Amino acid sequence: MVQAINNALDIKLSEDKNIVVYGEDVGVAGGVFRVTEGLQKKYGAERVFDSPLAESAIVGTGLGMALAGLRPVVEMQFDGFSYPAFNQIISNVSRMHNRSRGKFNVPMVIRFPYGGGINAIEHHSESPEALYAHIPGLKVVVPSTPHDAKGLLISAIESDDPVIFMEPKRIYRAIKQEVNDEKFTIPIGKAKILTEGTDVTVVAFGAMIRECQRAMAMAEEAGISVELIDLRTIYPIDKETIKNSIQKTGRMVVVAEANQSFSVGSELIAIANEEAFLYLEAPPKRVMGFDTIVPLAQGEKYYMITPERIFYEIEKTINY
Amino acid sequence: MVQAINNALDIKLSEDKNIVVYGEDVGVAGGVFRVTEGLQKKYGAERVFDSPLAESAIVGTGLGMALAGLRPVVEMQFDGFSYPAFNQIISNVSRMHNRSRGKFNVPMVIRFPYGGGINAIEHHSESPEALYAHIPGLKVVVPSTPHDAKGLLISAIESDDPVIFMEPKRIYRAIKQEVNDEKFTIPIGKAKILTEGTDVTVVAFGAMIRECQRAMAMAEEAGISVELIDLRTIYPIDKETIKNSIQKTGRMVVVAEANQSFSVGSELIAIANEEAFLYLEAPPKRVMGFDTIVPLAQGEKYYMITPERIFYEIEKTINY
Amino acid sequence: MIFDEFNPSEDKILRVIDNDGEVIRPDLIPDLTDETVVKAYKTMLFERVADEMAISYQRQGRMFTYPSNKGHEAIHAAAGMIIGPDDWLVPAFREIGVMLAKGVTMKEIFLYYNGNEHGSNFKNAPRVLPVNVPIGTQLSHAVGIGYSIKYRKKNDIVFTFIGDGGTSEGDFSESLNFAGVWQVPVIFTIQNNQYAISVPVSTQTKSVNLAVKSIAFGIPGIKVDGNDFFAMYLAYREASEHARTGKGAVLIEALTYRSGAHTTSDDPSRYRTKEEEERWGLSDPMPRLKKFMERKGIWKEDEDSLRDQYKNEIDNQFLEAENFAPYSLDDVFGYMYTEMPEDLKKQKEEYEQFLTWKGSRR
Amino acid sequence: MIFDEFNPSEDKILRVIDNDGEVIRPDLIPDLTDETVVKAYKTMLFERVADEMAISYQRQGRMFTYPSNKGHEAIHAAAGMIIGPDDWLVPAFREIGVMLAKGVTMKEIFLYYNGNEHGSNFKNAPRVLPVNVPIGTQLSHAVGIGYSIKYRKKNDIVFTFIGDGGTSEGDFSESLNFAGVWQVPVIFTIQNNQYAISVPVSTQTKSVNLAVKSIAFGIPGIKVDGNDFFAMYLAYREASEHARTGKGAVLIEALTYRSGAHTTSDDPSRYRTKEEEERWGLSDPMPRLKKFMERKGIWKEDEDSLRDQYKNEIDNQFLEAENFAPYSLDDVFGYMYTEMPEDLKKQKEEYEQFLTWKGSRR
Ligand SMILES: Cc1ncc(C[n+]2csc(CCOP(=O)(O)OP(=O)(O)O)c2C)c(N)n1
Ligand SMILES: Cc1ncc(C[n+]2csc(CCOP(=O)(O)OP(=O)(O)O)c2C)c(N)n1
Ligand SMILES: [Mg+2]
Ligand SMILES: [Mg+2]
Repeated sequence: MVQAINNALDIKLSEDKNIVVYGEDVGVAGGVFRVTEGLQKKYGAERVFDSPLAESAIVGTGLGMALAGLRPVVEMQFDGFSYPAFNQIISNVSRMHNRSRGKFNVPMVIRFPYGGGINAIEHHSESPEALYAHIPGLKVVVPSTPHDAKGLLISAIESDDPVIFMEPKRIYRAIKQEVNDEKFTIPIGKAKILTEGTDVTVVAFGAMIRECQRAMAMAEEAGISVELIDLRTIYPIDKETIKNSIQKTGRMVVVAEANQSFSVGSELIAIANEEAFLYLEAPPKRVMGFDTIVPLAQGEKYYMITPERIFYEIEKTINY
Repeated sequence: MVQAINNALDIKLSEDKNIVVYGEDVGVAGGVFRVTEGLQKKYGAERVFDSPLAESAIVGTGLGMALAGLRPVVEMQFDGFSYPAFNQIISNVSRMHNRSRGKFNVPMVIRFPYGGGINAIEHHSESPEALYAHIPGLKVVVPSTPHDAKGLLISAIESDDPVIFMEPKRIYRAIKQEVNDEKFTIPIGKAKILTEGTDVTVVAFGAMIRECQRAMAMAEEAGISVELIDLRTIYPIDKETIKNSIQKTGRMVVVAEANQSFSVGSELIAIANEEAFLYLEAPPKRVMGFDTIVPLAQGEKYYMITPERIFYEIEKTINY
Repeated sequence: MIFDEFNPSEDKILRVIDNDGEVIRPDLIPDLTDETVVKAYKTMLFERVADEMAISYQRQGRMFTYPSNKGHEAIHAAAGMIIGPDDWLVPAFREIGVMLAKGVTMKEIFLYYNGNEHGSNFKNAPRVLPVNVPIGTQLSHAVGIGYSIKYRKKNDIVFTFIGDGGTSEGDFSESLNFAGVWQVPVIFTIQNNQYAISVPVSTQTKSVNLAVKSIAFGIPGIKVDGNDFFAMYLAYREASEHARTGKGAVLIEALTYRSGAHTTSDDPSRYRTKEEEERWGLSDPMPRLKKFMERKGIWKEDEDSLRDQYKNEIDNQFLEAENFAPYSLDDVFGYMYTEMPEDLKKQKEEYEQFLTWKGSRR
Repeated sequence: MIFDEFNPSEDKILRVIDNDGEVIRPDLIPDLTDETVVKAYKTMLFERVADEMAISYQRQGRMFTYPSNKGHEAIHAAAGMIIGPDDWLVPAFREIGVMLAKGVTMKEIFLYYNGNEHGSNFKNAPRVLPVNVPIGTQLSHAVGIGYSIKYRKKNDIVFTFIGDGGTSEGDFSESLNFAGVWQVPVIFTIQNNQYAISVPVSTQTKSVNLAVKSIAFGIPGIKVDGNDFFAMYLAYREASEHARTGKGAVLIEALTYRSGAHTTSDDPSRYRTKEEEERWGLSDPMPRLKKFMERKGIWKEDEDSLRDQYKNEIDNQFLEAENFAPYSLDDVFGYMYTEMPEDLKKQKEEYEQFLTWKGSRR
């Protein structure tokens, strides 16, 4: 996935002089996960560069650039370090278009690796998608495969609205996939049905897709037909796809790493009720992170969601 | 309500030397809403004081004080200006107890006025309860009456865990109520059934309670029996009370000002499903703010939730 | 460079005329034509009249909360004379004079304080950002714009403003630090009007002054008498030369006084004395420049009739704002994204349905 | 006061011995007994050995990512000698030596980097905060603690640390500014080790040095050779006197070099040269102090056997950390609040139920 993201940046940098890429360690070193490797060499230090260590200013300057016609792609080094920029994001980035009555667009991407499962210390395992999805004016995108990462990132960079682009760091290098070298895009705002099924709808995104697929293998053995939906975009959320699926299966299980309360899982249950109430045969279920801080490495075995746990909850939902 | 909050601070300041109260304009001027009026005079500028204009440091220093045995009550001047402190809140305030394995407590209150309806400019009408409720390690409290504001604030100050205390500025002076001058507390984590009813459960909090009560008058006329629940605490949310009520009425309408997606309303619908699925006779409904930025004064007539709109949705839920 | 002579470390202040309009540094008086000076005074007068009228509209209940600009006119007039048509303005919220200079209209300003976002869509001022309310956050926008200018090898510059209180915010330091490292053409002005609402600058910081904070970011800084039009003009002229020639950012502390209340909702008598207000009143930028012109015999206008003329003009602008198209539901939903997502369309439709409802069961 | 002589505006640096351990400012050499100096060296040696072992445990796959402290020992030893039992330590994450001086154990440090929060509950060091990861946010905690000390009229002080990169964060400036205004007993140390991961300090700021940033906050600042134990000791002694006697905060920039990688996950060869590393190697604080002692003839120990002794001790600590009680579900849920909310109890119960499940349908 790292390579696919790098390739997406490469394609856009070569195509559009207005694109600049910066953040902490993204220039000379090519990023702590090597996502921007080689890009400074190729495009020069005016277009791909290291900034001082200050997330609020990274995002705030990015907004300024966007207002002046550039298309910045900024990196927050980790999920937990997007928070110093939270005020800029919620107070300005998401609002400038509306505040100026459309006089200014904000074509800007804020990318960061997210999620747990890499034995990291505190603040390096966060899944803040609900925080950003709750903010009106943003788009929030999470890819689950190298292919999607590339297509969605290109769409994000081409979007005239600000996009929060969350990269599942756990599968940065774990999933091998041949990705077409050419330019292609994947639309923001559309979920993808990965597998069709009839008994239960499983909605997930990012690194959890892989875990869901493993759980599906178990479910299949148990004779349960799962429809697996990769949300791809958290906001604007694709209610249509979710609705159609639940109307077909009557059941939903949401799988996500984030703290479960006041989360994307909560929203999906609300959507299930609003869009498919009469079809529901069992309460939609969240298989999500506890409402605790993501534990340090030793505790992740409890916190991180396993295929077993997903299967267990699928089964419970089926047997409701 | 302003007076009741002032009184709560007064009582605690006089009772406990470890309490300090500070923030922007809270000292000499007594707060932009006069909530802290007279307290600096009474308790001195070491205990009630103006800080420099920097929310992150206000909260961060408060955390430091709490770790060293004080019990700070800090003010963010408005909802929208709590965001510069977001990183301190999510990364440290909410985590220090867990991070230190209970070695350090964080007895600290972060208060701010919230909500719309006062014809304010941008950033002065925000309802960020979902953002804070999603953060593990915090308690989030919202009073709806002067009496509750006093009792809940005293509990918040006495809590050994950090509390986000959101004050409905729209009714700071709108609701008149005699409040007992003595010290009393109201437990955090317990909702209150304001009116018992049988047809539909309405869950709300803060300034929306008054609007719900007005809607209830209409509902009564229409022969609908509403059970009105004041959440009082957003987290830890009182699932028991909600569950019991929905199991009785079979219907729920959530009323809140915040942007509706990924919100407290979403969570309440999830709770309704998890706790009372088989009792639900209609899809639980959110009557909440649009997923837009709260408009400037002229647009608030659309954005702010009226009793009519609440009644309209209650009726629709009843007729489902 | 003037920045070298007036070293903020030594707490020097750049001042050209005194409170009586007498020239105290003849070597520094900018060579402006008499007409230009008179014109500067008139723009200041216009701003002051506009400010008085805004307050009065607010008092009449025809406008919402408004933050007075009274006392800041010299800063604004000077900046307004230096800022070019292709330069950018990134305001805080107390720079009406500079906004007007860039082509923003009083109608737009009134519309904004009347509670309508259309007041921030400055039709004749493409390079002016909307008023920025979250203190300090605007400065990094200015730096980003500065970067884009540098990136494109243009020689436009960016003017941005902040208050004394705002210097305490982390965003202030981050932005100036970025500006130093990136060497971008941004002129930062601190309007040090002594107060952040009720909090005096002595509670904001223990640095000897605010200009000296520039040292922390490796950019030039200067403390200027912000009530002295000539001093401000000189500072801006030099700053602009510096920035326009690729030498990077500068920080100007303009020492002034917020003569009015923080906003129309504020009551300064709660936290400051009449004596203090009177003392600062002596250096009010307007009588000061007027006295200068009178000494020089170049002031020949009738201020009262000018005032009347401005009042008229401003009132027309206000009426236009008052008669602006009524706020519509589209105004709530229509500008959230460049294209409205399905979800918002649906929320809007549902609300429209509600609007057609007559209360069936009643 | 030493802070006056070494004015950071003039980019002076406090240095007492040179790289060869020769005294270059005899007037400034602190009057420490020979034993004390030897002891200081030994604590530095202990820290270095611990660091080497940590890296080797990590390489063996017995520990997770670890940030090396190599090169920072003189700063830590000096701070460790001045910090008193009732003083507070608010660390960033590269101050192991100071933590040890305050009573934190290597076992706890290993436990933390082994991925267990119990490693942050320092049993013998009540006034040491856990390692702070979000850069810069720890400084305001130190200021708040300083306020509480002042409020209670105690004369304890607070030591807090940040890196060169961290000075760019808004929290850095906000905190130092508050410290200036509140005049609290806090010693801020910037460990300027030249890099923030891969980013050199020249990309962080254009200020002439980092100590000079103190001017922006009205507190004394000094740039010190952080590889010179005596210079650091002197700076801390004066800073501590200053803070302890109610004169408020000070800022110390300790110039050093991160001799190792940023963490065990980092590869510095991607962004810096061998030559640079070798050049800085010449001022490594340990041979430097050793040479001083040898010149003076006060070094009589056998370093190899000391190393062995320390290795043994450290390995025992590591084994204790490795054999710490296995991480339990209670460790996930049990410390979120002072009392566990119902909701968390239920989440825990449900998970426990899942753990008992054997996969019924399979
Ligand atoms: C982040 C943030 N915190 C608080 C406020 C509320 N507020 C509005 S103006 C103001 C004082 C600003 O003082 P100063 O920077 O000196 O500017 P002035 O009003 O004097 O022009 C405050 C605290 C805000 N707008 N933004
Ligand atoms: C707010 C925040 N942003 C980014 C990071 C990731 N990060 C960890 S250490 C580091 C560099 C810190 O450099 P410096 O302050 O010089 O300290 P050093 O590591 O050199 O001791 C970065 C960027 C972080 N921990 N916190
Ligand atoms: Mg001010
Ligand atoms: Mg460093």
